[in-house]
Amino acid sequence: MDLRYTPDEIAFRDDLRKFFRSEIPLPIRRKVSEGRALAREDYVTSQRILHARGLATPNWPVAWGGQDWTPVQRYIYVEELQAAAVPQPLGFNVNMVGPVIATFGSEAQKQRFLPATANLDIWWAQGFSEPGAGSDLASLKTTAKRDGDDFILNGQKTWTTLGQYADWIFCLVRTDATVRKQQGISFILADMKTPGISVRPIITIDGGHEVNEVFFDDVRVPAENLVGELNKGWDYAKFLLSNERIGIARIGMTKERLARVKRLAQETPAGEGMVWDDPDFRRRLAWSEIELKALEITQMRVVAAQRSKASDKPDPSSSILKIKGSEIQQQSTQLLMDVAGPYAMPRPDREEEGLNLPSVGPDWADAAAPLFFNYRKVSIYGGSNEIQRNIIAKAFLGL
Amino acid sequence: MDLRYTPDEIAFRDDLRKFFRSEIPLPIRRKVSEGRALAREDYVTSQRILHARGLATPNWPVAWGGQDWTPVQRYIYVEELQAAAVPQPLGFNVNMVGPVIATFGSEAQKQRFLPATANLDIWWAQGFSEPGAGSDLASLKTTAKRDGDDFILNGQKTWTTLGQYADWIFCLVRTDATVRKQQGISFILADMKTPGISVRPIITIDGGHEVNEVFFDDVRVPAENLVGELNKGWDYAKFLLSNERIGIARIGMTKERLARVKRLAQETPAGEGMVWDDPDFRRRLAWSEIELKALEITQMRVVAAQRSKASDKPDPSSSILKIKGSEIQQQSTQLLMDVAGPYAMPRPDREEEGLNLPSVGPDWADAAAPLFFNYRKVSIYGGSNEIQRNIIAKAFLGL
Amino acid sequence: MDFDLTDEQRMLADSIGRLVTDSYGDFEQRKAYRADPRGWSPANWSGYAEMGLLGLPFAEEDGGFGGGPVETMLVFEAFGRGLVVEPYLATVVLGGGLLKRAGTAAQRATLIPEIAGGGLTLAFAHQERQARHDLHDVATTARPDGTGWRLDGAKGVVLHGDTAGRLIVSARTAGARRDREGISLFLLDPATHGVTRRGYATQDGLRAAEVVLDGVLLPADALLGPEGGALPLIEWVVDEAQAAICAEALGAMEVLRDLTVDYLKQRTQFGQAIGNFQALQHRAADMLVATEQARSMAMYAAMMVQESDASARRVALSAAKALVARLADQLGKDAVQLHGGIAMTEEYKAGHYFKRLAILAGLFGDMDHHLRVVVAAGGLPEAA
Amino acid sequence: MDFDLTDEQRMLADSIGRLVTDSYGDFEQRKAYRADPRGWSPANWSGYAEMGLLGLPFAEEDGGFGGGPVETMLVFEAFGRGLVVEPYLATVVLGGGLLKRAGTAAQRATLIPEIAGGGLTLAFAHQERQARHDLHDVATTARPDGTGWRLDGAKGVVLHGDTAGRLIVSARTAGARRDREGISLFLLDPATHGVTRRGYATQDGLRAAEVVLDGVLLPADALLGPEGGALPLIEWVVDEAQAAICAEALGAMEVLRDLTVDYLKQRTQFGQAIGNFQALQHRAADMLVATEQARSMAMYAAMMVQESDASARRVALSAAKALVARLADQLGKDAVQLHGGIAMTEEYKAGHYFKRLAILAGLFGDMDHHLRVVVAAGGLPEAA
Repeated sequence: MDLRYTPDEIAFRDDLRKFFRSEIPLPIRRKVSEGRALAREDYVTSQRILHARGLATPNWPVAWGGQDWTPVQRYIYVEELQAAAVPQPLGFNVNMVGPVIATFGSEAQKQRFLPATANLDIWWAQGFSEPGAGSDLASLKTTAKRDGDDFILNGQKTWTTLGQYADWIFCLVRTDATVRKQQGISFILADMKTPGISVRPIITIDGGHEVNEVFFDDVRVPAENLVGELNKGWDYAKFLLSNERIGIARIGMTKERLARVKRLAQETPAGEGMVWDDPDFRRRLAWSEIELKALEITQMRVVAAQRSKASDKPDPSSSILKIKGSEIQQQSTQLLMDVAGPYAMPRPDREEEGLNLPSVGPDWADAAAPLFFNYRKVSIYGGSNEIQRNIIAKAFLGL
Repeated sequence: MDLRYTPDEIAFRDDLRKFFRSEIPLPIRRKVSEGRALAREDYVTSQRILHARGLATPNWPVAWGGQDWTPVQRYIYVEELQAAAVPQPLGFNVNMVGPVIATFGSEAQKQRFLPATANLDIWWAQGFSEPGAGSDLASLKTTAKRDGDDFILNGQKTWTTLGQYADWIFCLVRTDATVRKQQGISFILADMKTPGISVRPIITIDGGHEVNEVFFDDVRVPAENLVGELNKGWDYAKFLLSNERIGIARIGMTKERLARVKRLAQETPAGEGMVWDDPDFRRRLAWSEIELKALEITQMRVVAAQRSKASDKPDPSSSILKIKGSEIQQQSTQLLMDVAGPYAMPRPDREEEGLNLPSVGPDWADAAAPLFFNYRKVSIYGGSNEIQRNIIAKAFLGL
Repeated sequence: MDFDLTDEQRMLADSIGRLVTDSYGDFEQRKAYRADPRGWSPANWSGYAEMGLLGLPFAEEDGGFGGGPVETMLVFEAFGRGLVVEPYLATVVLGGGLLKRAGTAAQRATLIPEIAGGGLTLAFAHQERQARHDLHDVATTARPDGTGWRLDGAKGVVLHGDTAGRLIVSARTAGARRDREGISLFLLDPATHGVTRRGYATQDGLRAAEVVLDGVLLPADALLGPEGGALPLIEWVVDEAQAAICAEALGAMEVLRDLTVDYLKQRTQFGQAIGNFQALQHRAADMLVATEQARSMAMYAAMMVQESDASARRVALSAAKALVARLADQLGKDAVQLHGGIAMTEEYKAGHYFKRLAILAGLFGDMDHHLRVVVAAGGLPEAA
Repeated sequence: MDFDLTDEQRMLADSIGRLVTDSYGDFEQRKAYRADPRGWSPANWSGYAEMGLLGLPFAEEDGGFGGGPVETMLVFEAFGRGLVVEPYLATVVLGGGLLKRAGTAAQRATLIPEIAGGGLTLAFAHQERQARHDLHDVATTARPDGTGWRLDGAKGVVLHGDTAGRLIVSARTAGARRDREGISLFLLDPATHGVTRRGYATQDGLRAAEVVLDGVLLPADALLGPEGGALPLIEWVVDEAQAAICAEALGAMEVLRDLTVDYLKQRTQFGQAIGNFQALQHRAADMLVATEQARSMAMYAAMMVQESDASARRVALSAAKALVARLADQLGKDAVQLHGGIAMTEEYKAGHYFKRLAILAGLFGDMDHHLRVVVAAGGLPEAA
């Protein structure tokens, strides 16, 4: 038992660390670090630089651009990516639809979609959630009816993250309403330019446009866009959602944020000294660091268990990583807002004011409250923390 | 709206304060303050002193020794009693069986029992809880079968507080098993000396003997000991349990304890200075004080609402007082244990060691951990805090 | 001991409640008010004037209605329920509180009727960037200049400072930056040469401004109150603002609790109302406990703000603020969590209550700050 | 990066697990061990010796087995599961840890085989009443006396000090009460004239003693380790004890969690198993999360206690202890609450786990103390 990396792992880490920090443009990484929204081009630029080095889709099959890494290497990759504030390669592409197509898609689908997906030539959106379904995903109502060589889609998806940038969308749709709800679902791909698809932005409480509603109104999709077998979509969705346990807790990102919070606290005046001199603030920061350290080791144990192939039986680790990871992420945004203090309040409308004005407070402070507001989502999405506790209680404690 | 007492209320308070502190023996009050178990004689002595001044049963009908006080006066009485660390008059006598007999009992029962109950000539135990019933009190199984002029009782009661001292016990028993569980229950009195009643102590984790199991094995009780009507016992129990909202949160007692914790922290060395110099300790103590202040005002609002007779509709205040009151009581025992520090550990067996040895640590410290352990009960008994949250959610929020 | 409202107070509460329901009952109305260049509604402001709210805490001889902290509590609880955006705290509580206590008879006679009539709003420009929550930390200077004063410095996050008709500015006429002595107040017209204001929206949908004072020349009679001795007054008025904030947070918490409970009843998942799930029921129950504790603390704040012993008053108000901030923070977060995604949207009300509560919790000092005040004092003041 | 046990470690864990199950599987056994005048079981102690546990951390050349912190972690997790009452922490971790590092070859050659064989137990008499959690706060004095030493002072809550065959006592040979320099260690036989011990049970069912040293005369070779320079060694050994405590708490937490989950399945109320109630399910889920976090911190403690940078080591161990204390405290309280009354009884196991956790949480410094260490250091040490 040893916390330390092997010399090979250290070399691997140092290579990545250097690459991320030297090759991904600093303005993009600064936005990530400050928790500001990225432009479409920021994602594309970053992912293409990664992809050119084989670093965009390491978890894919080697034949399609993946890397034959050990679990520890994958772990190091995610941690270093986050610690360097590099935008994660678009999850919808590399962790979701890519692996599904690579595993269950036809050869034609692989040829057509995988290279473009890896390079972010195609931007994918995820069409899973629906209004009224929420945590009960399988109760979805969007239908796909076979009509000759096509399916005709009708319904509505929601919480479609970055759907405003999407070229294509992968959807769960109901293709058989007569069977148990999980058994009548298929996994289908649609070009966002298809007539009948419309996107309506959802503005969130932080003022950002990150999610959307997507409406399907008699949308005609070729039957060849069905992935895998008809009515097997729920299995593919489960495959996809269980695909990437590492990174769910965003430990590298939170570490980076806590280090930044510490730095800003040391620079932000408060009365006689700096915010950092406030023992209550430091106590809360210390708790976050300590809890994060415990979670990091919990995550490393999951990684180690994957390596030792003892991981076939279900274990509660995803739920634990999700619950604690989201809690600590939220604490980190709270701490940042506390450092900003009164200057967490201004929310200047740059459009109205004129974009050339300097920031009202410290140049990072206006992003603090929006980030805090925005991060309430992390304990809601991807299976709320209440759902995670249900899973632990039922699946692992047998209650 | 005014936090202050009227001059009359101040005079009333000062009278009580002086009486409690001058008339109730200091050794008894010190035991209460330190959270140590009282001997039977301590309760009897204290209650008889109170009763001689009409202060043991103020909430009884005036004809039977009660006081015609305003709700504010009753509130002051309870607060001052607790603040002076006077043992509460035995609740089973004065808040439970006494008011039930006074309200629902026969004239003969009143004559026979009320004066002796007020003066603690009869010590009552409560026979409600049963093993297996817990928070679902109405599922009780002890039976009383009519046999000529008697009832024959069979079954078991548990958590019978101070039952080892009891002369009589008032019981809820099942007299009709064919109807809905609440409708077949009767309220009956039994002399503890009746053949077939046996008492087994339950030693609790603090090492104390506070509760008991009471077994009924063909216990023959005269039918005249039935209180009120047959099968109406559940109504009397509800009357009894709702009888005394004031005091449920034990605010006066917790105030007294927090003041004591503060004093001890100022006297207990810790490194360079005293425990009191530790800002983390003081922060936790301050939170308890602040939460207690809020709860005190919540309780005063309940008192005020009683006075203004606007209290006929059910309100969630008992549940709120129970939840927050128990939480703050538990915090206060935690703080006391923290002051004791390493000297919370010793638990000398005085019997084995010889009773004349001085205490191992500071003379109050050996009581700190037992009190902390013992007080886990306050969020369990009298309807656990989970039950209280159910009540709030269902009865008041309509969930 | 008396926790009843007088009949007049009850009528006042009813009237304000109706007024706020009329003007803020439909959440779209609030969006429209915010879209006004001022960031608030002049029509609502006139309504407040007509009801007498704008003159409420001023003495009758000055043209007010002689209301006290209980009346202010009732106003703010209602304002919290509506998430009212008008500059009442800035104008009536902060600006008005300073003016009524420090103003000369002439100043009061000129300005209070104007405020009460709705024609004049105020803002209190005190906060400085380095000071954070320390009210005595003032670097802005006021130096004698001829027969008058010359002010230099910068003030930040001045609530409703962008639209105020007059600013009350704190500046140091003596002493060093963190001295308790030497702070004075000045009443000035923001159109005065050398005053620059930059207004902006705040995260909770209200407005504030940065104010720069660059060689601002003021006449001698711009001084408001005693030269160099303004701090106790500032502390008192900020305590009154804290009491108001506690009441406003209470109102917002109650609405957010009720929104959440309603949502739990209506929203179905896994074939049933999610309000059937016990874990959610218990958190809703905790929201009720929290609002009752917050109500008690808002009442405590209203009663203790009248306490004559300033240090006892300050500790009590800090205790109230610390607990209300903690309760508001937890309730706001729980409300969003129990709603799920819908509360994350700008369209729906709940998120706005959450944001307002988050900002109120930190206004004039966050929970940590106020708890430290209580700790430093060794605990709560003893009851009288 | 490696989180696997070696085959030897796995075998060790299995053997200890079996041993503890055999000797502590029936809770009545523990009561019997406690009833022994020693407060623990000599038979169990022999069993530990036979399995090699008593020589585990000592070097092979000294007669031990060369085990490290991971082996100690495995022992203590098992001991935590059984609520073992024998003086292993006092003898092997504390006493043994000091002896193996500070002992002369002669001291080691005499004593370690005796310890490993089960014939000798030790206790570390260090804590003083005024010191609370500060390891450098030592008032007991050791003054040169002829060719030897004279010790005066009082030591408190000496774990298993009542039955120890030898005491290791800290005393000041130079400096003032709170100096870091000037602390020395002495090895002594408790039968020495001037040593008074008063043994007693502790709240968690183990034993400790007050030790008074009144003009205790010791030969020169009673000095253990460098004169005046013992503090770094004491800190190191106490850190090792903290790592052991973290593992013991983990074991106790896991059993208490499982007891609680079983109880939720068996206990019926309102016509169903109470484990069907979602609010209770969620708290049980939180207990699982807590034990996993505690396991991670116990491993962190075991790995960081080997860290060569003493200040990084101390901060890491304080971090581990602070979190484990917090988790143990919450889990213990929740377990009692979810059980209800039954967990309040002396007869049933759960309450004893709760009490042991409460005591472990405060041993060698409580949560506040250790968090302050982390805060003072500015946070956790960076990973290598």
